[in-house]
Amino acid sequence: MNALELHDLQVQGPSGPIVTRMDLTLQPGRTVALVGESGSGKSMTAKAMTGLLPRGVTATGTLVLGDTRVSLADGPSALAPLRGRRLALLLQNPFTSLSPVHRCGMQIAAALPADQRTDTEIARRLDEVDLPARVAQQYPFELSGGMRQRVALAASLAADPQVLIGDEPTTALDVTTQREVLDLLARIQRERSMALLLITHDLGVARERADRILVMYAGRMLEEGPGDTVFTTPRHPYTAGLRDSEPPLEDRLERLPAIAGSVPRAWDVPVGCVFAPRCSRADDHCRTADPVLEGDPTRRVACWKPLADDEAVLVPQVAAASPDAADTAGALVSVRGLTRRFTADAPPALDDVSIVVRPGEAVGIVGESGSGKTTLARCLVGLERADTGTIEWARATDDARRAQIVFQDPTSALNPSMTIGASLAEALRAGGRDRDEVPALLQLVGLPVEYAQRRPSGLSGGEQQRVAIARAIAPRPELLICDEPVSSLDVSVQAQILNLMNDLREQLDLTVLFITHDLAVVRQVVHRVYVMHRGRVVESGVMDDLLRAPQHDYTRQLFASVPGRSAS
Amino acid sequence: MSVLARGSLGRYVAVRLAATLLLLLALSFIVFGLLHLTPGDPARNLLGPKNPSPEALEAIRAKYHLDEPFLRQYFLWLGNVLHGDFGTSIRSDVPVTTLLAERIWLTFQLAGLSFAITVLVGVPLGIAAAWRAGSALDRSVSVASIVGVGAPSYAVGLMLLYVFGVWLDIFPVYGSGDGGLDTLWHLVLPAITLAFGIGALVFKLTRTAVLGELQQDYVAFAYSRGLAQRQVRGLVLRNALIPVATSLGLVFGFLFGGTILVEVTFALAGIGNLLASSVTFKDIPVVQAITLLTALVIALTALTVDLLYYAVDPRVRKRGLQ
Amino acid sequence: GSDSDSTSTTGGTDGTGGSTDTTGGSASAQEIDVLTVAFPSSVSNIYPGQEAGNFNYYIAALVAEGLAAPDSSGKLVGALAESWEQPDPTTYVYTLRSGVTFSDGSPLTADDIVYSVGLAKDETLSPNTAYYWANVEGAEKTGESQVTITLASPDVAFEWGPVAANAMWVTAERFVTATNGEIGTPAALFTGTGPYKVTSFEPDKGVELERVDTYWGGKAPVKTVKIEFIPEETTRILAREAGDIDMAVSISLDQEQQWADTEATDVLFAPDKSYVGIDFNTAVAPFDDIHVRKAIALACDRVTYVEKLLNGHGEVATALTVPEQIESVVGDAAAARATLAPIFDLPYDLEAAKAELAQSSVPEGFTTKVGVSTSAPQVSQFFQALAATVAEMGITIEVEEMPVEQWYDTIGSPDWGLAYMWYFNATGDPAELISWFLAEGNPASYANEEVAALLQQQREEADPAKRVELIVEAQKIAMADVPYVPLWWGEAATAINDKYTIEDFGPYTLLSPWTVRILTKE
Amino acid sequence: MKRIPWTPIIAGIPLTVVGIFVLFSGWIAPDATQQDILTGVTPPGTPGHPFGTDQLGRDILQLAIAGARSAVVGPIVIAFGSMLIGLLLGTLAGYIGGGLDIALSKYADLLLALPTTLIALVVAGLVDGGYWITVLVLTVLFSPTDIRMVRGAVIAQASRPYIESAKVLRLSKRRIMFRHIVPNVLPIALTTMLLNIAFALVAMSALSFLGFGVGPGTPDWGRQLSDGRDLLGQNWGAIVVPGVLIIVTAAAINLMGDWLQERFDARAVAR
Ligand SMILES: Nc1ncnc2c1ncn2[C@@H]1O[C@H](COP(=O)(O)OP(=O)(O)OP(=O)(O)O)[C@@H](O)[C@H]1O
Ligand SMILES: Nc1ncnc2c1ncn2[C@@H]1O[C@H](COP(=O)(O)OP(=O)(O)OP(=O)(O)O)[C@@H](O)[C@H]1O
Ligand SMILES: [Mg+2]
Ligand SMILES: [Mg+2]
Repeated sequence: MNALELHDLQVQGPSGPIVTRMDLTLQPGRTVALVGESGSGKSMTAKAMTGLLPRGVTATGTLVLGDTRVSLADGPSALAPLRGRRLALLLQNPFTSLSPVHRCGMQIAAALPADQRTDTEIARRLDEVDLPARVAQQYPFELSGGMRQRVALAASLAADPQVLIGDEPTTALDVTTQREVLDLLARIQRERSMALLLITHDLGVARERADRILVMYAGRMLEEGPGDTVFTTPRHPYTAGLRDSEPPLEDRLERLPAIAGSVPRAWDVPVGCVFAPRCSRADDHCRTADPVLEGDPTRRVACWKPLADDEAVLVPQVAAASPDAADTAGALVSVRGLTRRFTADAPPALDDVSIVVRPGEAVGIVGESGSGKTTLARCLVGLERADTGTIEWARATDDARRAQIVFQDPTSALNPSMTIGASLAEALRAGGRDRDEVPALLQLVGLPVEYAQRRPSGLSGGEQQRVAIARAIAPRPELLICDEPVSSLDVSVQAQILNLMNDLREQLDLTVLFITHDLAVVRQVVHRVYVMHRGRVVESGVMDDLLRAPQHDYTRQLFASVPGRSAS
Repeated sequence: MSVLARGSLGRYVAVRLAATLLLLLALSFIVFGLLHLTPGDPARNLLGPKNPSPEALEAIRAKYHLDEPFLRQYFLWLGNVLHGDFGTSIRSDVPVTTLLAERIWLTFQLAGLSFAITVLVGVPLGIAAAWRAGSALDRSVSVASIVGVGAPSYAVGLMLLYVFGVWLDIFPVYGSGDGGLDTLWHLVLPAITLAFGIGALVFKLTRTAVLGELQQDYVAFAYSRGLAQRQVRGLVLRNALIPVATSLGLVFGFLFGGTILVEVTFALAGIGNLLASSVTFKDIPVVQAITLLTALVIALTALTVDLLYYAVDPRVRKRGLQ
Repeated sequence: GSDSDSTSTTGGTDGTGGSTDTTGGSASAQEIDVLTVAFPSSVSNIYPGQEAGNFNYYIAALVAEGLAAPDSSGKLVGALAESWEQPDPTTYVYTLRSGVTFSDGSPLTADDIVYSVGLAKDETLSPNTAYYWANVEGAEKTGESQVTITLASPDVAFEWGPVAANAMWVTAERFVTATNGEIGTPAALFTGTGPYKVTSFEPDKGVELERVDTYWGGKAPVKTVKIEFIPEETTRILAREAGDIDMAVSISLDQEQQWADTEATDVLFAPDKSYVGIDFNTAVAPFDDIHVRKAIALACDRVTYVEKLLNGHGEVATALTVPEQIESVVGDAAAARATLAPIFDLPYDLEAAKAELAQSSVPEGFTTKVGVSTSAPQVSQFFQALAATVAEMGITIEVEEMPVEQWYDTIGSPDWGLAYMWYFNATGDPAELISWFLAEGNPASYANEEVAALLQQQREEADPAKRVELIVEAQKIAMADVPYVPLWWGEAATAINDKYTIEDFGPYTLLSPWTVRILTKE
Repeated sequence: MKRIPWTPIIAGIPLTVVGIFVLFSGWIAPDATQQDILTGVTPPGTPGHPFGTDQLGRDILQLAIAGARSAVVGPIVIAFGSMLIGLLLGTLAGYIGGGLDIALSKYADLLLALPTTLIALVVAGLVDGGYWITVLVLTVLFSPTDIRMVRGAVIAQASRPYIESAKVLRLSKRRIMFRHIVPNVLPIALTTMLLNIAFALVAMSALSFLGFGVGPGTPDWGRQLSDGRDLLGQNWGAIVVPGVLIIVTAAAINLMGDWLQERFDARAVAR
């Protein structure tokens, strides 16, 4: 018997349909992954299933939870009694999903059965998600993203739901934590034979964790199949495209084969196959007739010209070597003995950190959440003052062209009251450039030009992040600092952005300080890396060497936990 | 580390109180100056529209040092104040302290009661309305609040008087009763009158704040975890309280300083009433005392607000109050 | 009240003020437990010697007395003094009434009178009455129950000095010293020989008085008098509507109709001996030009103002002296008005006004301002109406409203060529106002030897009838120069629970122990 | 299929009417100040005077129409002025912080501490009252509320990433404040402003009530209302007409305010 069935879900937004003809089935103890690019309607699907759609967005369809059957048209109230115990939702953005003024412990306890709201229980729950008991007394703003998300996970598990919907639950987490969290999820799933709907853009995660995978695009389901075969032998060209965009850890590709173009808005999708405009195989029939999802229950695809097995194999063009080490001239910026301590009780965020970035170089900083990466970045751009240590710049004048930063959290990184165009124009002017580069800039980051007139609130996460990147590169800074720039993006966008990074480096001989937790990603961009752990730099060196022979055992652990290749 | 250590709460409060004292000093000088600039002569006012005899005028001026030069008058006054003597009312020949004693208390009760009404009605209604945004309740209360802001307080007062004082004959029509509960009873209508406009404002602010919080992700997340309405409300209110609390601080100051109309309408012997007449009479000692008192109350409420901020917002607590 | 109720009929400037029109039916003095009376504004000191204003007079009248007191016709009769004579123009010998006691039971002595004279004369303790006693040398005890007061120069008006309605309230030194020099304050209160004693006084709140059963004049019908201060007129009406008050003094004439329509309420009218008129500062251009003054005077349609702005409650004034001040001398109300009529008589005549202006120094007109107390709405309306009338003559009058205290400053000030006076005569002395308005230092800065001489004469003229002639003569001469334009003599209206009425309610009622006159209707 | 925005329509009608009064009172109510003392007070329904006349025989309705200007223009100026002050000083205090912040909030405290009557009276005494003086005084006295509101909102905005990005772009403090922060605190400022218009309307009529309003003879609702109190018995129109006008206008302004506010991002308001 199924834990959850969703039939013919339609989500209607104020300006048109957001999700169309969606159905899915979850079995107890099983994991279904829902993958798709940003704006494809994953979150809306999740919100619809939990009756948490934002104002002005409505849903129709039927939800069957065990023995209860709910018509989504009846509105949120119908689902209220089911939330928590029957199904829970873990949201995408750990930065906003916890109340800023309540202690984490309290927020976890709230969902616990009244009789269990004890410190020991809370401590146990925190321990379950590998957090120290002290976190119960801390406030979310004191924690780094990863820590917050684990608090959130503990909170959503508090009422022991039968079905858990994770909306990109590990997006903000670094690999080691991600693996831990996913393992944790899997364990809990087993213990409670809980069904898990895992919304993610990380194909590695999907492939590794899911029994079944659903591929969504522009509010439609394009392909459904077993976790192990969907990506090895994709039927839908889009699925294949996604797989190919995914960066490999082993080698550095000349160029990631990203899917061209960008996602159509869910409501102005073309007639015929929604993917046709971006599809290399599309013909007139594809552009006129809308294919329906068909095939045997285990393997369904919505395509007029599905791929045959032989067409589906991946042929990567491996690059000669990693990007040439830059001329070892004077450093663009050199950091010495940087230390920053926020609270007397907690360990320092930065502990005697020294790094050097030379012109033209792409330097990576990898490390788990809370290791001080963001703090370091903030110190570099002057948003944070270090307690001790020095930062020396080659560029004397401290202006917009010295360094720019792309933040981790796209949703609040843009001025809500300014149009995208205005934000970009401003950034351009800050770098002494001309405002009519705005359209070019938008295209550069793979956004339709019309977006110049939009405001951030109308964009999905990924779209917002592209704008943020566009703004950062607008002044053509000597150093571009990217703090987890792709951690909330889906693969095809990620691929585009990584390609973009490399393009930008060549075109503008841009120097990049690339902060991420994703080794595969950093692999594609950088030449050297620094590995940070608990605010210290534990290891550094050329990427290839490091991959071949990691010295520090934390580094080894890091590599081991990259998703996609099972921990064996 | 001592109470007055840098960044400590104790030090903060100490600094604020010191600043308040300076404020009062400045204020006292300004008011004293302004009063001097206004036309009119207290001695003359004492005699009324009669043929004033120079001797009498002289005698009065001498009695209240009105014949001294301006600065000297001010410092005479200041000196006495520092010795706890606020002088004697020119108009009634009564020591200012005794004159103010029970009036302050009355005005304080009035402001307090109407503050209570404002908060106990405005805030819960604001919450309820935001919670059921667009509901009949929301619509009706919003309309009421909209009218409330616009209604001139004396018009409201007289209307209430007519309805509750005369028609229904529930509440007394005028005066402040004879102490204790009776006084509170007498103050109900005035307090409502006073609370009317500002209550509407508080309602709107609360509604806005709560609505804003309800849009936040953490609310959706809380619901998704199956939290009860009550619990979610708990989360939201704590967050919404922060902007609301600041406004409430202002509200009390506003009420305390704005009782004049109501006191006149309801014939209440409060400081508002006294101030209005003393200002025109140029009864300098009284005006000074009331002004400083009002200023003090307002400054203290402002301080309380900041402390409240400190109490409810951990981010502020982390940063520490500057 | 019912429409049949004659008191609610407004209008009728028949000038026969003083006659109280109350509802018919017999009434008698019956025991009234509590009488609640609402005053329209607070007093801050119940001793009138300390603070100006009318309402503390009304309160003091219940508590303390003078040597003499006016009867209902305004004639002075004995109060604490049984009788008095005047051996020579500057000497007054008062023989005290026997068996008078203070409210604490202690007997009244001649020394108390002597002290009280000193008190009334003291500039700091009695700034408000001192001026009246400036001409008094002193008082001495000239017998067990006899006090002699001597003046510096003859002044027949002095008789009105030792009167509670005006400038003397008899108390005893021990009461004042007991409250270390304070008088009339909430703490000190005020002790006299009157029919009531003050039990509590809270400024802006009210006064409570208890009957003194040992009062020499007999037991008053009202046991407890509660006086409440209610500044907002509508609130006062509502308070009456709700039955919270029995009586309201000096009600707003504008709201007279509402009062009359109020449940179980009568409205009593009586002249209040008030004078309202324009003052020109004859030292200030253009008002130094008699033609200008005449022009404005002629533009005043006084009959209409009284009719419309006062709803007929008041009468067109023809002199600075009010009829009630000569009534007792010339016989009756009608005679009094006849005597005063010729003094100032410039009927409304716009053409004549224009003619006057044409001859003046400013034939094209001019711009001036006038300061009006916010407490005198009718005056403000008067000036607005006047402004509208004279506008077509090219004269612009800007009416500025201001707190009453600022208005005081406009009186006789060189900055305000055009001003007005609203004067409440305290006494029945026909020379009360002219001894300010025609004497030296008058607000109009008007000087005229002839007038001055007549003023001096009347001060010494012992025969009342002759004195009135002198006073009328002086005003005739002065008013020919139009330094002032008498507008109207006012009426006061009092609202009262129609269970009760006030025995021959007149101009002097509230200045004498008025609660004694409260009767209950059958 | 767009919904008809009823709110602005409902609020708009009275505001338009008042607007017309303000602009064209000269034509609509030519003899507003025309006295006719012989007529004196007449009740509503008198021929030629739908709402009767006052003591001086002036037509209540025309007087009210002519009174719109001084009743409405002043409050708008007050609210707008104090909002500008609030935006400027509040933003400076909230963003620059430090000594400036302390100085400004002390200044706000000082203003808040001054009893309005005192100031109103003193100024009235000094400069012979005068409408615009009163407006000026009220503007200054209203500003502290705006300053504090804005300051709070600014502090909330200042720590958000988009501001940090702006800092990294090394934009001038001025630009960050007025191009980035101010637009995001504008909703709360505008809400306060609209409420302030209503408050100022009432405040000015209250000053008339205490005798510190426009001079007599000048048409003004507040003035008319307080004069009308005495006429309640003879002509209820005298108090009802200006009273209703004040209430309805204030209400309409607020309604409009709410509607606009909803059109702004509610989130920005709450933060
Ligand atoms: N509050 C909203 N009102 C109306 N439309 C919205 C709203 N939020 C999102 N949308 C639209 O709905 C579509 C689907 O959004 P959704 O958040 O489900 O995408 P997603 O698959 O979750 O993307 P991401 O991977 O970035 O989370 C997007 O095109 C977005 O523009
Ligand atoms: N404003 C702050 N107040 C207190 N502690 C802070 C603050 N900002 C960061 N920290 C602490 O500093 C440490 C490092 O934080 P930082 O954000 O630099 O880590 P990170 O490597 O960026 O983590 P993530 O990969 O999750 O972004 C964390 O333990 C965090 O708790
Ligand atoms: Mg999503
Ligand atoms: Mg980080």
